Amino acid sequence: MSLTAGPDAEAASLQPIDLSGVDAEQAASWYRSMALIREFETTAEPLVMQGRIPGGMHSAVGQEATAVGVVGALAATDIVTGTHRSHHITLAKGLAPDLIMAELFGKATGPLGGRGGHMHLADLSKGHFGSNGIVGAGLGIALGAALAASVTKTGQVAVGFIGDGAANIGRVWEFVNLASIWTLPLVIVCENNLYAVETPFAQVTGGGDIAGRASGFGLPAFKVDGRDVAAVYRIAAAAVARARGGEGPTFIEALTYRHGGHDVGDRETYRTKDEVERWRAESDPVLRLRRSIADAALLRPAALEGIDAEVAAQVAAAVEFAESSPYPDPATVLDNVTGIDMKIRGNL
Amino acid sequence: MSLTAGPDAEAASLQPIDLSGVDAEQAASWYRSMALIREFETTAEPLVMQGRIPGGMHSAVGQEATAVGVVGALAATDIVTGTHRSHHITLAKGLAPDLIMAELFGKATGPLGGRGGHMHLADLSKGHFGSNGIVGAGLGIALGAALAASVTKTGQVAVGFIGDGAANIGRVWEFVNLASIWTLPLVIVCENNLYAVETPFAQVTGGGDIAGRASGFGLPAFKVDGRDVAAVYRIAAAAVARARGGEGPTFIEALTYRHGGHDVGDRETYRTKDEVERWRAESDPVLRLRRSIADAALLRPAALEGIDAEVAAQVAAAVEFAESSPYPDPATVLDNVTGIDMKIRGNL
Amino acid sequence: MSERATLSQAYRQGLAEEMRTDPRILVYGTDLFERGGHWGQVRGLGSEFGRDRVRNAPISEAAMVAAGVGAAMNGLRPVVDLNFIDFAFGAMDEIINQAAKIRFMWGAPMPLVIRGTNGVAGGGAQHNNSFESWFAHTPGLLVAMPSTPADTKGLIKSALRGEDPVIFLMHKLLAGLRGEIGGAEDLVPFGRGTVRRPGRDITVATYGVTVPRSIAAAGQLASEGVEAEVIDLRTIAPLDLELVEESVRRTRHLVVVTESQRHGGIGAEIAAALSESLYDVLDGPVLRVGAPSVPAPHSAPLLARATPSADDIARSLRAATAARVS
Amino acid sequence: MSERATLSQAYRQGLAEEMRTDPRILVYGTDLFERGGHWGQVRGLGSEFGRDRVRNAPISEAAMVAAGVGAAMNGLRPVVDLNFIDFAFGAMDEIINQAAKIRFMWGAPMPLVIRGTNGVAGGGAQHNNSFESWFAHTPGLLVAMPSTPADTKGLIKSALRGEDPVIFLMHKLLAGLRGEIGGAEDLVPFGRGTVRRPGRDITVATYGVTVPRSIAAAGQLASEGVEAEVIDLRTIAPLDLELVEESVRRTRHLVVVTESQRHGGIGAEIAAALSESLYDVLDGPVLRVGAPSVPAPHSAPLLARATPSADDIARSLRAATAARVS
Ligand SMILES: Cc1ncc(C[n+]2csc(CCOP(=O)(O)OP(=O)(O)O)c2C)c(N)n1
Ligand SMILES: Cc1ncc(C[n+]2csc(CCOP(=O)(O)OP(=O)(O)O)c2C)c(N)n1
Ligand SMILES: [Mg+2]
Ligand SMILES: [Mg+2]
Repeated sequence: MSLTAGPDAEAASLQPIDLSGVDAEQAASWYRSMALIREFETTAEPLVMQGRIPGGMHSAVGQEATAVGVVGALAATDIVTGTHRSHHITLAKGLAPDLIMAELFGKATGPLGGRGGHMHLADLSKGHFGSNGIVGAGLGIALGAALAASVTKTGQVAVGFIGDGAANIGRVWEFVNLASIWTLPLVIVCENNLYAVETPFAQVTGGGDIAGRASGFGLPAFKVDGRDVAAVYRIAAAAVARARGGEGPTFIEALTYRHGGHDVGDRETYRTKDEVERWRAESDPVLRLRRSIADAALLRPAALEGIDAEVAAQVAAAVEFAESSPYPDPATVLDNVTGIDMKIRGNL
Repeated sequence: MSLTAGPDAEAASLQPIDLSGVDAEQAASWYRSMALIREFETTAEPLVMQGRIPGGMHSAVGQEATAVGVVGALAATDIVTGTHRSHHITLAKGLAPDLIMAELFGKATGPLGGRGGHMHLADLSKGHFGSNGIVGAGLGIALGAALAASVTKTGQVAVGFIGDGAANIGRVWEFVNLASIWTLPLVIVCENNLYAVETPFAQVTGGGDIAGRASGFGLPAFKVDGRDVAAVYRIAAAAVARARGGEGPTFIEALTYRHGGHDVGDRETYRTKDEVERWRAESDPVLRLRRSIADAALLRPAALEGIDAEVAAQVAAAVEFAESSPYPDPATVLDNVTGIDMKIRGNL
Repeated sequence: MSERATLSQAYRQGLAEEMRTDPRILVYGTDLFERGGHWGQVRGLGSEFGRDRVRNAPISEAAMVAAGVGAAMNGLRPVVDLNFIDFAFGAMDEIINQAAKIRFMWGAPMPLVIRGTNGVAGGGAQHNNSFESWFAHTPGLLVAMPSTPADTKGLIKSALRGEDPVIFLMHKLLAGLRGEIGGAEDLVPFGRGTVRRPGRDITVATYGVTVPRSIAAAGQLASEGVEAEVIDLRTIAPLDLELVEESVRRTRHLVVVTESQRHGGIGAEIAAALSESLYDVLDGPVLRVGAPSVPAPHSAPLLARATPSADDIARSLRAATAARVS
Repeated sequence: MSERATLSQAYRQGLAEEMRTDPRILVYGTDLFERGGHWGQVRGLGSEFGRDRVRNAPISEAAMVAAGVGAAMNGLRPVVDLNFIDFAFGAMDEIINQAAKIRFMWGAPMPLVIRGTNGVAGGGAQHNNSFESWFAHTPGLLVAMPSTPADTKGLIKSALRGEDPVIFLMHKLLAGLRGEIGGAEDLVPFGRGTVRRPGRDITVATYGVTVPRSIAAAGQLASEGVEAEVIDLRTIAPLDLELVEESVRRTRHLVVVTESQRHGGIGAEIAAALSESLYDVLDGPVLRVGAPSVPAPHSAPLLARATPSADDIARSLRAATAARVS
């Protein structure tokens, strides 16, 4: 991570964020969480390129603030679900970087023993009900978690993350409608990063307004600057309070941008370098928070640098842990497909 | 049909419709078409109860005006698709009542030789691309027909009918979105008859505004009194002109009401007799048109009675035709599943 | 066993009994609360358990199943009633990519029941699919296909006490069939078939609506001096091949009967597995009876031709015994 | 045959040639126009044929397939490119209840191609389904599973000249495989398999990614003195059982190999059909090799264990020949 690489030319254009009402502890916690995500992603990507992590990866660099802002508004017992691009949510929800890294490597020490991998991270005990390889599907699981919370009155809130591409998956609107009419404690967060793989949002999304679509389903729908962690936090906190209060779901469209390609190896011919640079320069969410913390003197430079060093060490240790962990025993692949014996013959 | 059964008490409450600009020929054509639908449905229903028509039936009594108004705005080469409740659309599109009746009976003389039946009527040569047993699915076919019309520049317009229940099928919004972004010559007509089987529209439809939902997908969306054939015709004609002019799809929500149960045999415990009677008395679409024609002196009473007699004779002949037609040869069931031989063994 | 009930009533009773003792169970689908579903399969449960646990859903099959998946992960035992399993085509990702895989991927139990009618009756091609074989081929799913009221009750109870996603398939033509049903603790385990009719000469392995048809066919053969043993598999995932093998070791002949399309269905698995495991025992090839590979037509005579009947089964039994015994 | 190409290139060339001569063909899917699809399978077609005939679609699998169905009914020959066939779960009603049944119900041709990758590679459980057997069990669908560039080109051309809905399944691990391809009129018919490797001792019937693995296994056996004949079925609907029978009449032994889950798959149909038709010819039971009934795991060693390898096939060939020849 090059956050501490000295004065840079783009700094001038960086938009400050409003940290009023944010105390040092909160600021530090957000920054640590976002810096950890940035470090994790930038470390893992080359490992995918090198083939040390198999199966590809979708980096969340640029989208740290949505995860940290939203999950920051949740209790530990609340539930999140993600998409194919969910390392940020996973780390924000408190899954340990070394365990996630081991899972990416396909090692036995991953929370799923290597069965899940990058696109199917989960830890139900931590309220992480899965990232999901199928566009839109995670939201359906969050819907169900919210249904259970509502019926059994656990007081939990569920958050389902989707991307802008999911706005064109019909089932997503079924999920939104069901949450709406059943008044479920669900918060839908749409990370609109302007692209679905190579396809610009505006080219395929009739009306061009996802929150607008959502409001047609009878629930409050808002847009927020998804690269401003404080703004995301505030609107998420309001939505979470509403859900917890039994008033039903809220739809939040968070405008954001991914700094890297759709997945590792993407040649990014569909957008200009300029476009990417402008977004970075103006609204890199990690830099914006860091700068605004410094400007507001919430933390001292040394404290910020300390966090940078700590997350760097943490991620380095995670790689170390993952590399040195054993692979699962191949024979175990037959285990735990169902709770009862399926009496299948001829399994290799 | 008891349209000519003399003065009735409800007549006073019947809302007139605006027939300005409608000439006698047009009025007669609408009336004939709507009276035929009414007669067909009221004749077929008891045949289902008696088991002479197998497989159930969803009557369109009360919804005649949507079919006749919309299809009246189409050219013969234009395309329609329907739902499980589509006899009205099928008759309006010019399929002969005797052939449809034979199809309901499962006879070889039906347009599908008895393979389709009540829920799967179609005649591609007449631009009828199928009623459909799956809620929402017909609209998808209309979407595709519109795509073909657009690509090959045939000048055709496609109309997909759906019910209010289909507003909660996610795929419907995929269809609407694709038509919107591809600017296809599609008209979506949602017959909102306030119920999906027993379920009141408002209970399951977040926001309670289907046209409102539609407008979130970037296309013009309108509501119309679906029991006023002239109003339906006018808005459909505008939408069809727009589509044919290459300006893209339009969504029309037509407010209507089914006079009978969801299907033959429905005990209708979910709504009061009063509610049904009020709708009939105020806005029976056939009576409204008949009365308004008479009031405007567009046709003489004898002419209207003549039409009544003709459609009655036509439907009686249709039953006669269906009853006396042969069943298909059972062995033919194996034919024409695919264009090539599938080499399946052991077909009974 | 002393009470008598239809299949629909047996299902309802099994579900109601479990709902009384397990507050985690809820059921939802279109037109359930007042109407009790298309087959009356949950009639009366609305008033007993209230709107929280018996819910009317919009026509949103994907959302229903997805909500079931998430709710199961968060502590409930949802029963998603699709009325017709044909509508599961609209929820296939939720069933196959989510429900069936979550235990494997994430180690979590998935106590989710998806109920619907499967198989052929009137109404035409789109409401009369037979795709039990799809689910049986999918790792992670259990599939129940009861043919009697007792099994219906016993299997739904097992499903509701288990940890796995269950596709619970009932047959439109059996909904009104009456028979004895068991008590509150008479569970029928998944993966255990039963002999419906003992016989020494040939084995029939079947399930669901073709069980009574196979018994009728066996009756025809009895009058010709051939005693067929009819096995009702009851669940097709798991599949009780041991029971079939035990029988075929005695009869040395096997006919596999499915209502669904014969080609490429689960009947082929049974035939292939037994042809292999009992290669030295069988006195003739395993024969299969099933529907031809056509969609369900509307017209009655076409439909009859497209559906395996007792006569079709009897014909196959005769072929299997005649050709080889001599 | 002289030109060489990868499977992806062969597909593209076949499609492009047909698009040049038949203006009714169009292709759409996510990220097709510029990127040319996930496997480059339509790269360059955008600039050649323009945005009307090569379309980027939203992530709306149901709408894509539905539009294909309606467009086919109205005179086009659409190719819906789902990239991964796994996403067909979101369009299953459109495929099964609509596309597959329309000719039967309404008498209309349905020249619709749905292309995607099927089978297992990296990426975990949800992108690596093997469900060709579902489609093969469905009346009304054709299913292509080419293993060579020549067949890929020849089969897509046949698909585009036919009248039927075709599920065109390519394998992620074969996308880059090189081989000779045929010319503009070298069509490969549906329902005709081919012998990839002749042999006198045992027959292997397979398709898709397990064709090269079976050939490798046959190589192992050859060094042990056993000559296996490897048949590539090329399409599994229709299924060329005659070719397999002709071979087994000579070899008297059969192993059926599928990459997909062995249990309840199309391999069972082949085994069941041949166990019946060649009961008197076979010198031993038909054996089957296929994946165990588990979803695809992420971790490499688990994945290897869950996927049939050349070694697994060789082991089965040895078992089939050793046990019975003596
Ligand atoms: C149902 C489905 N269709 C297609 C895909 C392939 N796919 C994976 S990610 C992706 C783009 C998703 O875009 P978006 O929702 O905007 O999320 P982002 O990648 O921008 O985070 C696509 C098309 C999929 N995973 N699931
Ligand atoms: C996908 C699907 N789910 C459920 C059904 C069962 N079903 C048939 S008609 C119907 C109600 C449809 O209501 P609506 O769309 O309002 O049409 P209406 O019957 O009022 O004309 C339902 C639920 C179906 N046919 N298809
Ligand atoms: Mg995006
Ligand atoms: Mg309705």
